[in-house]
Amino acid sequence: MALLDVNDLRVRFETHHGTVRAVDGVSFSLDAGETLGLVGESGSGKSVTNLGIMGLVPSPPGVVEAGHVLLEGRDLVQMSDAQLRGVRGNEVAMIFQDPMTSLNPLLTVERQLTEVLELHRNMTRAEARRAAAKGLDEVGIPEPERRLEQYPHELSGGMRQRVMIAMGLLCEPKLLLADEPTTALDVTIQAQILELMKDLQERRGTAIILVTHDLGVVAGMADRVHVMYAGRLVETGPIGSLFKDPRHPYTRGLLQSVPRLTGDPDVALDSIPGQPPDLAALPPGCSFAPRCSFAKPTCELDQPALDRIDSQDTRSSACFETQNLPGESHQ
Amino acid sequence: MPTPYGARQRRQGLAAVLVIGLFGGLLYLASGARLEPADFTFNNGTEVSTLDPATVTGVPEGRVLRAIFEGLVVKDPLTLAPEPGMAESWEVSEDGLTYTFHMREDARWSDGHPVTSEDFLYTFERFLNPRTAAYYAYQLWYVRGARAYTKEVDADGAPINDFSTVGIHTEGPGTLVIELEAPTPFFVDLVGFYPLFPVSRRNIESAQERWPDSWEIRWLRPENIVTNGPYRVLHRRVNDRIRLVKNETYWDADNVALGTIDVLAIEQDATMLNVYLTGGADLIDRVNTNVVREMMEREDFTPVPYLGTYFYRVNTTKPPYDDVRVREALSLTIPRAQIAVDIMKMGQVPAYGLVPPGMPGYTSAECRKEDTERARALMVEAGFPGGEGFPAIEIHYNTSEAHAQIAQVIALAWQRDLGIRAKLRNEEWKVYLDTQNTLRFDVSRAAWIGDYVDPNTFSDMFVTGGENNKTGWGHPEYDRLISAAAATVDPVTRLEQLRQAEELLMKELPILPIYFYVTQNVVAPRLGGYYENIQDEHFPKHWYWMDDDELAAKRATYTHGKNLVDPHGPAAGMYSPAEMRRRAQR
Amino acid sequence: MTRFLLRRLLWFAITMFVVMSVSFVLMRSVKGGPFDQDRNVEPAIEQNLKKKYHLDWPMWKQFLHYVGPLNLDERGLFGEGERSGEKKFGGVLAGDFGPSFRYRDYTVNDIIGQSLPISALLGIVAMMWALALGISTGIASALRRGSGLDLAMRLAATGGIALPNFVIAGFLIVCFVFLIPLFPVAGWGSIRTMILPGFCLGLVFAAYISRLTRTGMLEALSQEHIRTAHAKGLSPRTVVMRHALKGGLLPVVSYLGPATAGILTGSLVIERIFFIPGTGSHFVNSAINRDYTLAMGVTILYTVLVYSLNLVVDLIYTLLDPRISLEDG
Amino acid sequence: MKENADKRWDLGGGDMERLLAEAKASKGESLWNDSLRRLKVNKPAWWSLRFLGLFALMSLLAPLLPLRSPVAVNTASGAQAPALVWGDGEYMADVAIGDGITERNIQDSYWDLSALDQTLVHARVGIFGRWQTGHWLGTDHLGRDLLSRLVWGSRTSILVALAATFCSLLIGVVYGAFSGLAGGRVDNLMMRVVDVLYSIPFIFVVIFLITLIGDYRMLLEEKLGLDREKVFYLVIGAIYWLTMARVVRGQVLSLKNSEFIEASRVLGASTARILFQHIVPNVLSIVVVYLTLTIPSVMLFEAFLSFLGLGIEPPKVSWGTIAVEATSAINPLRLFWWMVVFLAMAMGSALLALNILGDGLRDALDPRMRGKD
Repeated sequence: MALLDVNDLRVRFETHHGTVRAVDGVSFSLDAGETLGLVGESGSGKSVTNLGIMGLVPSPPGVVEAGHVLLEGRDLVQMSDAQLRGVRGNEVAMIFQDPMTSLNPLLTVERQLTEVLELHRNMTRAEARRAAAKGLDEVGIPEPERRLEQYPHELSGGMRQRVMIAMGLLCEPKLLLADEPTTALDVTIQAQILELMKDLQERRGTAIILVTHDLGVVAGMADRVHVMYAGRLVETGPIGSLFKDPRHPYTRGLLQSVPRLTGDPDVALDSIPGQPPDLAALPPGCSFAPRCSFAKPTCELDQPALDRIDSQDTRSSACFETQNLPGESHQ
Repeated sequence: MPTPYGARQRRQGLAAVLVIGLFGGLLYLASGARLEPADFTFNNGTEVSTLDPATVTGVPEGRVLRAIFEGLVVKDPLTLAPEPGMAESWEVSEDGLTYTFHMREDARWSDGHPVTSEDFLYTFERFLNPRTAAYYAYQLWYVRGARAYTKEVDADGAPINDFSTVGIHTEGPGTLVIELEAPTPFFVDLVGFYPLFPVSRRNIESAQERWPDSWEIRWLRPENIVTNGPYRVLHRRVNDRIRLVKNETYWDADNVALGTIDVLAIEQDATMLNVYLTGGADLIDRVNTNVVREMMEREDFTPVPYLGTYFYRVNTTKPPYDDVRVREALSLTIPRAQIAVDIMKMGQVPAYGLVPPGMPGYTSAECRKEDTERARALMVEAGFPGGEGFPAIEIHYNTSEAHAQIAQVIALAWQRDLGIRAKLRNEEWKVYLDTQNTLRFDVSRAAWIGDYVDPNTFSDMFVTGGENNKTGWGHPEYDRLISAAAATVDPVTRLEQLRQAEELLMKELPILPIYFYVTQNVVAPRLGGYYENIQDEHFPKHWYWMDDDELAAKRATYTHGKNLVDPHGPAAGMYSPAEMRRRAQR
Repeated sequence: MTRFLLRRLLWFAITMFVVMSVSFVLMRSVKGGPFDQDRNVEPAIEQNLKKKYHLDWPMWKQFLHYVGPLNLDERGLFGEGERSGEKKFGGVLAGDFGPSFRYRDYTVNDIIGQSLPISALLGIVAMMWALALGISTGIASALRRGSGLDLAMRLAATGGIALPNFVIAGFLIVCFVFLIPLFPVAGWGSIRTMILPGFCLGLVFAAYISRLTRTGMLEALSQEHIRTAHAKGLSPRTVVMRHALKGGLLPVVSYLGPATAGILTGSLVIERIFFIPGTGSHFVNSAINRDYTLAMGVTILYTVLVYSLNLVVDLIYTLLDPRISLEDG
Repeated sequence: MKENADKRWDLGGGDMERLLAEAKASKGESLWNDSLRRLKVNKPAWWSLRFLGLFALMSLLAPLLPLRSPVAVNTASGAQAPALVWGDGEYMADVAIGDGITERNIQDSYWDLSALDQTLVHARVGIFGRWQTGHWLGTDHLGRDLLSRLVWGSRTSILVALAATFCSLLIGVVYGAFSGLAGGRVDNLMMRVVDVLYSIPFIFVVIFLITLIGDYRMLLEEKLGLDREKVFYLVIGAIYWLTMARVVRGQVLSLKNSEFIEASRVLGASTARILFQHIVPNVLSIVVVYLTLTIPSVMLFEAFLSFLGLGIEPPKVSWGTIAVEATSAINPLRLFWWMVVFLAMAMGSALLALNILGDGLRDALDPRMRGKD
């Protein structure tokens, strides 16, 4: 049994502009110790997917419409709030994008770390403090005892994200949801943090869902990649083959717009033309069709399903034209 | 969840202890020495300005001073006739100029020392001394040389004259002799007036030695002040209460019934009524006109005429009010009956003269009663037919709901009857006084309360240039009549002169009389020894609580058929030791 | 820290000087004097009175004399000082606010000393009411934003500011004194006498605190770290109490300084209606009575209160919000 | 949640300036529309707005309504309880000398009426003739009709509140904005001045100004046409601007250092442009909210001054003066409930509506709330 089974997850937001289908029937599964990269533009629904898994979709205006999120067979969507709280921070932890705002500025690092342990591990304050110091040490924070006394604003950005990671891992969760964990950091710090996450994952065997728009990050971390567009998965597959041979026009666009050290600096990067679609008024057909250079008139009529496209059952793509795309990308 | 008792908890604990401590400390400070309920509580309407008889300013101080001091004479609580006080007896010389007072031998200060004529000499010297700056110093100016002693000062404010130039001296500790400038028939009443109550020389001089910086305040502290009246001061708090206790060294202590009296300083009408109705006070000094209809039904509210007049001053220096026809037209259209009956509602009497009724031997001279036709005719004569061309008239008054109501009714009447535009202008008290003094008004609300039962206390106000004239009006004939009356010994002639003066005043109308006052006290029915009187003066010395029998007997005498109310006070009554003995013998 | 305090002190001194001189001039420029009465006294006597209290001096001299510590008065403020040359009136700088003109048996120091503890106690009772009522309704409103409960809470809170407190006090007196005799109608002393006036006085502040709490809590609850807290599996109660409340109450804390000064000094109406001998009534009465010294005394008291309370609030603020440091305040 | 607004990943190839301009345009244009829309969604606030509009209209058109004269006294009848008497044909009978309704009578029924009000009164006579309402809400102690006094009182109160608020707005915004923009020493000094003014007890200022006005009342009335009430409003406004100045200054200060201002400065926008494009709209929102808070507090302050006897001059009537009269109506001897209850209802509902509207406006205008809820 997979660690996590997400089945037809649908989340909509009721706004004044109308109903926004932020996540529209997403299904995937994840094994223990595996790292899944969830990539896509802003607004493609990847973060909401994460929140949906945790049951943290803000409500109102958010509504989890349908679907199941099975964690080791238990459906998180059906759980009571109390049961869900037992899972959150304990079996599933989450790391957010901006360590600046995701830590409570008014509480010491200690308090923010120990409360998880007090809650889920029934530790006393003193025990929790020792465990927290150990946790900080593990994520490579020097002088953990002193750091515990400090407030978030007294730490650097990288340090704060380490604290976040330490916080997430304190209860040794089975699954870590990382929502753009490195976006807000300097490039050098990014690398350190990613290194740290990889290291910890290897040691503890935690599964990770890594949400990012940075393909470079995914390339370094993930085992598999799911590409999201307009609330749907448009292509999935193992990292190597997907990067090598994207089978969805959108994935291709993404990959082509990434600057490369090996590229010719004088050649302009290809960007995907147009804007991400208005989620409140999606076209009836393929959501990407208006921006797609391969689009056929039929694309505007029907929505392509996410279909298996290889024999090993490792890759799938939601495109009518998958087979007609030119082969191996420019790599 | 078990957590070790950490530093944080200790800090919180400390904070809690601090907060509780602060709260408790404040509670202690605020409640001060918690007082037992007094035997009797009356409301004084405001905080007294001082307890120093020499520098008092008004009625509220008088109420307290009459409880703690006693002058040479006291007054009968019902008739207000002078009776022996600190002076056991007195003689007046044939010419009415020399008064000799014989001191009571058993009179004692609350510190046990005897009250002597020396104390009174000291008191009067201090009272007249310009350095003391007594408001009421002029009340003793009937005494030979007193006026000059107060008025003639050097650059430093010290008197130029020696006090020996003043006609007051002692003949031994038991006799005080006072010589007057002119015969003053009400002089004996005057020495019972509260500014002339004695102060203890010992008290003041020891304070001067002990607290040279602040003796003027120190000697008045409850713990320091020495008094000679039926009560002494136990406790004071600004804007709260003065607690009086029976003074056992008082010569007539045997006839004093109530052990403790509280004097409250409630200013808000609604509050004092509420306090009275819930038993927190047994006597309050006024009633809001809005509840008068209800109060008039009750046995505890029986207003009687009071020596005061409510009137409007007219600025006679300002045209068109310099025209007596205009002033008369205004007077003729004031709806006095409506004001007295519908607004004041306590039995106030519409006033057509300056001097209130109740002065023995004196009949007030009156102006014309309301007559709209005549008023309109006068306006035509004055050149303002139907109010045409008449400038808008401003009715000036100090801020108060009752004054505003009266002014509105008069303004409407003037508009309706004379066709002139009338506006209201209220001013805060001190500004109002300034406006009056500087004659920057058209018509201004005023009132005068008599200091003593004689028309003169009203009439001498309007002599040319008088301090309290404030109308710009003056008439040589009026001045002549007033000064002639002051020099006349024969009471009948004198009163006739005053009446002629009033007649002139009511012809000239620099003032427009509106109504005569009544007392407004609400008194617990069980209170005995208390009488409503024309000066609204009351004497705690005589107060006692009736027992049920006496209360029933009192109620049986009622002729007014008002509703009986909670009588307050103990059912068994509270009587003076002397009365208790008399009752025991019976 | 020291630098911060020193700078505060300097500003305080400057403010105090300006406030004092402006009030001094303003008050004495208003018409009418402390000794004016409806019956005028003899000009000679009035002259004596003015002389005694130095009201015949030019204003600058009066001011210098008032501020001290120069003793400009050979005789001393309290008359008849020829006997000795000792110091009579210290002036404000020596902590002596002089004698009151209206309550002539008291010095201003006496009056403030008597009434301030009462006002402080009343203020504390009112503040406790206000905080309890305001914070609880504010939080409830914020958590149930837009619901009927929110509306009801806001209705109740607004009731506190929608009606003049003398009207509310009248209602409460009829209800809780006459219809249901629970409390005494007026007076000061026992705890029972403090409930109604404290409640009336606190109501306005409760309404403001409720509003501030609601806004603050909404702001705090919209912070991202609240999502982190939820993601940790904390119960909504813990999230609110531990993570949102502290930040949500920061606006309330900064309001407490002016509010406390206001509650101590703004109790005039309540003091009149409930007959409480507090400081509040002196703020207005001293001006109306032209009691120059008392008016100056309460003005100085108010300025000191405002300044020190703001200082305390700033200090508390730094304790609550570690991001704020005094040096850049 | 946050994904809608920020971080477009094709910015690298896009035209930064074009985008900024676009964002700016959409922001400037939709600020009010957007807010209005959100206000409409907030049902209580929207209803409050309508209620207040109706209320304002009613008090503006008070002379047109067939009400009894608010000053006509009937001392003989005294306080009467509310009675459902439809009305009578006695309009202005209390003051009419002869038959017919003359110019004079119209004036005497009220006080100095403005030209507009006189027209309205004439119109009223045209429509309703001599008919006037019964004492639907009872009368006060002088027998004056309470309904009429409440309506006319709302006029004064609303006028006081609006005038004072406007005055505070004018001074406060200019002062605060200048202080905030100037920054540095100037800002520091200007705020210290505010501190000092805060510490001067308002009552001295009020008494001082009122006596000053008293001295020059003739001059003011004849030369400038300012009666005491108008000056009084200005006085209150002059007291209330302090808080406004602080609020505005704080907002300006935080805006000045915000990223989008910096961005447009980088893009070469002129100071004036920054001021009117960015700062003014953003400050306005907080000012509008503060206004809805100021109006109730001015009304209460007016009542407080009336309590002290420093307020509106009779026979003119305001809610404050009615409230003060009502205090003596609450007594255990006889409860003149109507004098308090209707006032409380009128005042309570109006101020409540203002508060709800204020809250609604704050929510609607708060830029951080955009794109949410």
